[in-house]
Amino acid sequence: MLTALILVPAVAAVVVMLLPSDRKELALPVGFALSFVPLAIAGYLFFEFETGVAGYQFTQKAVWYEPWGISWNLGVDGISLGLVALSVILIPIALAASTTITDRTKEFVVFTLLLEAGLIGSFLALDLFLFFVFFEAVLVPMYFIIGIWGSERRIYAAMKFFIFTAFGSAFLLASIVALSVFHNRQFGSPSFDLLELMSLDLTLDQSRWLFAGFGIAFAIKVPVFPLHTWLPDAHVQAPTAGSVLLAGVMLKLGTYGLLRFNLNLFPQAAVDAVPIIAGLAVIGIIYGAVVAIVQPDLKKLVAYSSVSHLGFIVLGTAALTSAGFQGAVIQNVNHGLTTGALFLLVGMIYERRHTKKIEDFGGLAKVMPIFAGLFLFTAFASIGLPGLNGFVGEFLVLIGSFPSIPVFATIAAFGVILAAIYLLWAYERVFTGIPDKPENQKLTDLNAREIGLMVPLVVLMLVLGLYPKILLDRTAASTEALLDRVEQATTYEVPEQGRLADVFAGEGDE
Amino acid sequence: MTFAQVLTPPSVGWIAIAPEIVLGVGAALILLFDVQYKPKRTHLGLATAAIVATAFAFAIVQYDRVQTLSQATADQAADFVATAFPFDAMIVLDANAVFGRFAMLLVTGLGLAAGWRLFERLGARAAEGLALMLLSATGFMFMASSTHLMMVFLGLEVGSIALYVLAGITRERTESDEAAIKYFLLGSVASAVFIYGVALTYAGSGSMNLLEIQGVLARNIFTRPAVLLIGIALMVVGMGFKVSAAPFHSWAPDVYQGAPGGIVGYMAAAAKIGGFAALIRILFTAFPDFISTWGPLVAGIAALSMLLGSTVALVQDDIRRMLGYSGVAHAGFILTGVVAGGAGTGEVWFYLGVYTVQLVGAFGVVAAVTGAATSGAGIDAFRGLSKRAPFLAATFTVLLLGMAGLPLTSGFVAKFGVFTEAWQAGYEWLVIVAVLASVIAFFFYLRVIVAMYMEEPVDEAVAPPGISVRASLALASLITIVIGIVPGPLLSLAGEASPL
Amino acid sequence: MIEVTAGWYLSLAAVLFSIGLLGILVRRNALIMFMCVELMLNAVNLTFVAAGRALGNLEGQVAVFFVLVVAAAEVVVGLAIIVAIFRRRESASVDELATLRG
Amino acid sequence: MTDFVWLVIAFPLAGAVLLHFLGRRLGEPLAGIIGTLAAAAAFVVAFVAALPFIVEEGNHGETVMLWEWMPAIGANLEITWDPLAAVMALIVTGVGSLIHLFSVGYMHGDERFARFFTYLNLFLASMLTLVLGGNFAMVFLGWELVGLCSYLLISFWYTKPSAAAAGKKAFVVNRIGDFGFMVGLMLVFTNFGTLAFDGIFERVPEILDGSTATAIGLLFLVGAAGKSAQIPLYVWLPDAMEGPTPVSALIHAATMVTAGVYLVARSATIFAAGDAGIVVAVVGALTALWAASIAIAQSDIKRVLAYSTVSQLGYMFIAVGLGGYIAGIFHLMTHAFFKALLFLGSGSVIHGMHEEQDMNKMGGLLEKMPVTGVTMGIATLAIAGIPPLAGFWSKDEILGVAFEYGGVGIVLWVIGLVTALITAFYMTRQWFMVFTGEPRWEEGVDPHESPRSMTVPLIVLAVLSVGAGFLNTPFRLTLEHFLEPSFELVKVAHPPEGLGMFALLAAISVGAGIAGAAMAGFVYSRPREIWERFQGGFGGLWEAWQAAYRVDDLYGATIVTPGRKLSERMAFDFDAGGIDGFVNGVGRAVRSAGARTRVLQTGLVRNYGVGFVAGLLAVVIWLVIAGGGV
Repeated sequence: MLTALILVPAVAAVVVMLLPSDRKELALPVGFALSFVPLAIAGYLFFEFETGVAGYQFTQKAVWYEPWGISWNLGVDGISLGLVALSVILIPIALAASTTITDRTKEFVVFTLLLEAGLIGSFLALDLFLFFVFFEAVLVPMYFIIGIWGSERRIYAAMKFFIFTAFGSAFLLASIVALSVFHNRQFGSPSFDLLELMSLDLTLDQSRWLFAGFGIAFAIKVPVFPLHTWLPDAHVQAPTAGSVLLAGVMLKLGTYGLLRFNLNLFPQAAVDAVPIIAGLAVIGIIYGAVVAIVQPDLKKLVAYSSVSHLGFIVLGTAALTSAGFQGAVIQNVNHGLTTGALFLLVGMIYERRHTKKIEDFGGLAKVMPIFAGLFLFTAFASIGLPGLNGFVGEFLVLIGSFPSIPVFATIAAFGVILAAIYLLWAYERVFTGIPDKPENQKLTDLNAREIGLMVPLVVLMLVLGLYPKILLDRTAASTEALLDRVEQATTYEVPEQGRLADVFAGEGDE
Repeated sequence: MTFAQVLTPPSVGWIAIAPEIVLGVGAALILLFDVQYKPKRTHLGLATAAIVATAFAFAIVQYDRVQTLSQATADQAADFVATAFPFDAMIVLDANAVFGRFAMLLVTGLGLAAGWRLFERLGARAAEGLALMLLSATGFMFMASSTHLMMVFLGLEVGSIALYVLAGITRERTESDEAAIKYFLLGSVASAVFIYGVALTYAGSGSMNLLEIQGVLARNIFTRPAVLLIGIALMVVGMGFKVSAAPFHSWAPDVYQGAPGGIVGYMAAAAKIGGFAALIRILFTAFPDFISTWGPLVAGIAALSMLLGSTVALVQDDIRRMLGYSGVAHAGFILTGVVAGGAGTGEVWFYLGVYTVQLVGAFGVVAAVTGAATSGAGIDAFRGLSKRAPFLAATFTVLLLGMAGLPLTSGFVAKFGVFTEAWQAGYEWLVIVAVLASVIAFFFYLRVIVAMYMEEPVDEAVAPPGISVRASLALASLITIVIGIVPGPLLSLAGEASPL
Repeated sequence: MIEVTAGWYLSLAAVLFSIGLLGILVRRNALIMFMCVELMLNAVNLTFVAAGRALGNLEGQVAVFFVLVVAAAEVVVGLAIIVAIFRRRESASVDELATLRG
Repeated sequence: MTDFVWLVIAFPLAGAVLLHFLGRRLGEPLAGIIGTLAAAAAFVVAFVAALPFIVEEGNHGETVMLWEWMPAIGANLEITWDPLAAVMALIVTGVGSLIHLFSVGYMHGDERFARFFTYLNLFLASMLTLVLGGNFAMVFLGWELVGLCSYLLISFWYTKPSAAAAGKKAFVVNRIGDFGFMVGLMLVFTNFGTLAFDGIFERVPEILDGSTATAIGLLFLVGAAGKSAQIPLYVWLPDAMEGPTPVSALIHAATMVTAGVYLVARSATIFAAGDAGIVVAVVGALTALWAASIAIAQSDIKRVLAYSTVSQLGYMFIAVGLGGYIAGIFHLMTHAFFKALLFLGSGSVIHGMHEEQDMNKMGGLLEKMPVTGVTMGIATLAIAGIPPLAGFWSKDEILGVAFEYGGVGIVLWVIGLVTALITAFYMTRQWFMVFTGEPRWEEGVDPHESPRSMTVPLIVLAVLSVGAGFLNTPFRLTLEHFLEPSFELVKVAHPPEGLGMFALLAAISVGAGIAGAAMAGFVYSRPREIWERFQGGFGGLWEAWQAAYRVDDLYGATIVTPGRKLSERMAFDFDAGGIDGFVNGVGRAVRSAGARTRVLQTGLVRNYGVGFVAGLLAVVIWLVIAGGGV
């Protein structure tokens, strides 16, 4: 099942590649149609997923190369489930949003589908070698997407994106190598199996170094301040679909990695590093927001807002409490939806006006009321308005991190003010007032296709905002297990209110 | 001992050098045939391919023999020694040697196909070129299959001298003969250094047979092994030159750039295979007990090669020079596996195998784009290649990504293997250097991809590559991807290839 | 009376080798440089002979023949290349060969 | 029993959804009618659901679970239906329905007529979520949603840049308050492990120590100050007058801005456990006086009311801060009536005067708009605290509570009195400026009375402004008994016992009110020159009031401008130059290292030889030394 989830997009990519080259116009519809297969599979997974089970489900394991101890080892748990779902949802949307790509359409669809396979693979891999393979492999399609279909400085941005991220992966690679060597020394055979590696007996120094190695890779991917500067460039230059997938899913590899690997593998080091991680997360939250306020380019603004929002996820991870973890996990999904939607919207206006500069707009609400409404809705979801999805994650993170790291949580809460400032100020400048520029007066509102793109996102934002249980139920057991792992392997004691066991025990009114 | 006995060679031995014989005799036949009948060049090419294929078939037979030998029981010990060490133990028939032949023959076949256009251009000299190619392959294969230092030297010289000539075979081009003379002068100095190292080793240990040296060293404790150490140092330097490890790399970029485009891939790959085959056999078989001495040395060379190769490749505007420097870096990566000693043989061979295939393929693309008989290949010629020649651009991309070591290519598995071995051997710092160097390396590989896919095309049309070129490039790319996804079989095969 | 042991020969060989190596570095005529290589090879031969004699085994002596043959082969190829260069440029100075660089 | 209470929220929500998708098609006035009906339906449901509290003494109400939201932190969508919630719900839906009705007339002809009702209905739903929420998270949900609606409605006429800016300002300033609220919630969660009321209020004594309770209280105060426009966060409310007048009436007078008061009352147990209450009261008192003084000199009809609202909210804060929760809620209720009336009245005036808001250009409107004039007059008397109108009873109760508190309370009582005097002054001033004297209308303006749909709500509200006070007189404490179950856990502060004391205090405050009103009446019933002479008598003070003490400029100079500067510095210097510069610098450094090393490759064989030999020597020496060769 999980194997199929990875292979189907890959096969779909091959199918699209094999389409006759004189029928260029077929690529996009075919790719779009095929991208529903993984969506269906993931949907099945999502609803078949057993809540309340902490371990990995739907696991599949096939030996890849025995002497190295590598295997095709897949599984999904509450932490990765949402991300898989997010990926399969955003891919069709990203494809459908790319009708304006007329140059080398086929390649574009192929790369997008390959990207999907890679992303899903990263989230499902339980073997570190396999994880790294996917983790690094996704760079290539994204590199091409930015580099070929981006705007003016696309090459610079693509290069920076690739090299910067690869720089982080280098440390990840070295650390993975080290882990397998340690396993070899302790148990006589190398292994990359996450579960087996968790039983390694590492000295504190070792685990700190390895934590740092993993940490840098993921921190760059997230990105955590001060390793974030590739992100604005990449986003600004990337085509709409690229931005959507980059912000929506790809950045989550970093936050996911922190949760999945850093905490599981090096719990003591993680506990010791909490002030550093939380500190950087909080700096990111505030810094990203402050910098976002004055950005003259809409996409850049959204990009910096990502830096800020992802800080919350990292903070939730560093909180080492149930609510914090849950918040982090669900915020992963939420941020993907809202920021993905924002990038889609910016893309729609860019296609009409060929500019993303805030100052070029003004009074758009008058000429494009539907667009304005959707933008405002999404902006509020991003600001963290309760009732919409953004709130649930951020609130859980804040509430969850207060018991363990109150100072950081308090400063982070400040970020919610700034979020309102930068998004609403941008909204004010773009949409309100009278449309006095002649180019803006002729703009047409969204067409049915564009509205159709937004509808699923809007619906999900509402559903996850009001009924996050659908996700929370599935994550709870896994986050609890993670917390158990951290608590048992370290000197760390979860603060009294950091657990939610009793809340779940009292749950009976279903 | 009667005269007859002396004349009768040990009957078991021939199979151990059958591929070399096939290639050597084949080379001679091609020359003779050409003189006598002036056949079509296509026929010559097919004949050469057939020779290589025959040699490959013998190598497979050898592999089978080695398999049987490895299961030999104690009472077959005498038989085993006779079979495994024919020719008075000058030659060894082991998995290491066989794997070296596989790699060498594969590279020769690919190189022949990918550079075919060069042989067409050479006109009357095509047969010479082909014969030289076969001869150099013979020499380098001997380097892999001998346990005697003198034999190694002979192999080295047979291979190298043939390469000197090949580098200058398009003598009407000034770059070509400049490359040849540089290669020749520096190469012969390196050979002299190597053989001096052999002499000193002989002086220090009393033998030139690697197994005997190992035995001597194991039985005796040297209080002042200076002569022996200098000998080892000189041999390492000599081989370091062949594999273009820094600081003995300076010939490589110049020769890669100046030599005829059609053959340079083969030249680079063959020298690497020969050099590494001999290096690991010398170090692992004769001096495993000195690993704590030569290990750090090799590590130092590796680190220097990786850093220097990557950084200087960064600023190259000529693809062939860039590949030259990247070759320096790759020498460093492979040496990263060498520091692990015998345990790392499999990973080193794996790396060598996949890298040389990529190398030949990459140079094949370069030759297809900028011409097989030319020197140099400015990056401008690659602008917008994806639109002008999508197939070439796609294969080049795969090969470059493979060299860069991106996952799902063989290059990644190879890097992963040597890194693991180095870490296992305690060279953590070297692994860190290596991963950082590979990040730098990403940059210049990607730069080519940028030119091909993201920049506006230049007007020059690219002549559609011939069938042999396309086949070889497709094969090289396919190998890169398939091995990247299913590395197991090749890894196991390489894993068996530790020297006896 | 100083006894001339193998060490002396080895040292002489080392000196010869070094002279050859130095020659490579300081001479610019390709032909002379090539002769320096020959000198180095002869130093090697001396080492082999001396070592073989000291060790009392024939291998060293035999090795010399191989080295000589190889040297001869190198001469053939080397001279051919040098002649080709000379024909084109009317000079055998390697300092004029620097189109390939960087 | 009251399971159906979710309908209170559901009706307006359904209305909002319906109008959102079909509003344009329904058109005017159908969309408005549907919106009004949704509000009225909610009122009816609320009323029915509140009946048990009236019938049964001491009914605590119950918590109705809707569905799970964030169970990890005890935050589900659940309704706490108790007397306090019921009172709030009734006020919100009652006043809300009237204002909906009023809007049908007021928004006549607006091209986004239906959209307006969508937002109004959404607001009602949100506000009801706030007051009915059974846990702090749900309160916060409503809290933010009303902020959203406020934003949407203030900038309803978004093509006016000032309206758009005002909406944003309101939201952002509110967010500052929310920050405090949120941190307070974190502290609550850290101590209680849940945000559900059921798990908090009863356990306050056993869990919270005094200082934590104070801290939570103060943080809640920050939130409340934001929402209820108290010092120092009140600056958004006057600007919020950019919105349509019914919005000002509903959101910025009657309901949303009282959320802070509601929050303090709801969290009474927490405030009772610490010392934050007195801070609340002091902030309230200062705000009351401060805003009242600004209101004196305003000439915009709505701004007067805006500052008046700020001031009256300060009153409520005094009450709830000192523990007079019932007094606070009582004033909240009466204020909702008369302030809504005042706003609607002013809306009616503005409507009749063709969108004119400057009182200097009004005058003599009583004849033209008798209903508006009379009803506004009633409201003015009510807010001035003239017995037996509603304002008298509730304001007096608050002053009584302050007086009874003693100590600081006496100071607050004095401030309250002064404020009462000022309030009477500026409200009377307003009435006279608008409705009496010579017409000072601009040319072409032809004032007319508003249509029936607008005057009916005015009349209803006028009746309520007169009668609502009797709900809780010292003679008959109906409201108090009704609310008591909600405040069982705390000791509610009361005015001094005994009718004598009541009469004394009442006399003083009524005296103050009459004095203020009389003074204003004396000046402003006369021609304009007299006013100006009177105003000139205050000198610079009057100008300071007129300019609202220039607080906006102060904030601009100390926070907004430096903040923007900082942001620019960070974005363009530090981020683009510093961090990214460093990143690119690393790239350049590697490149230049390559370029430098490249020079070594001279192309000269002999140089290569040197490199080779150097390497050779290095290798030999290293190996010999490392191997112990010498």
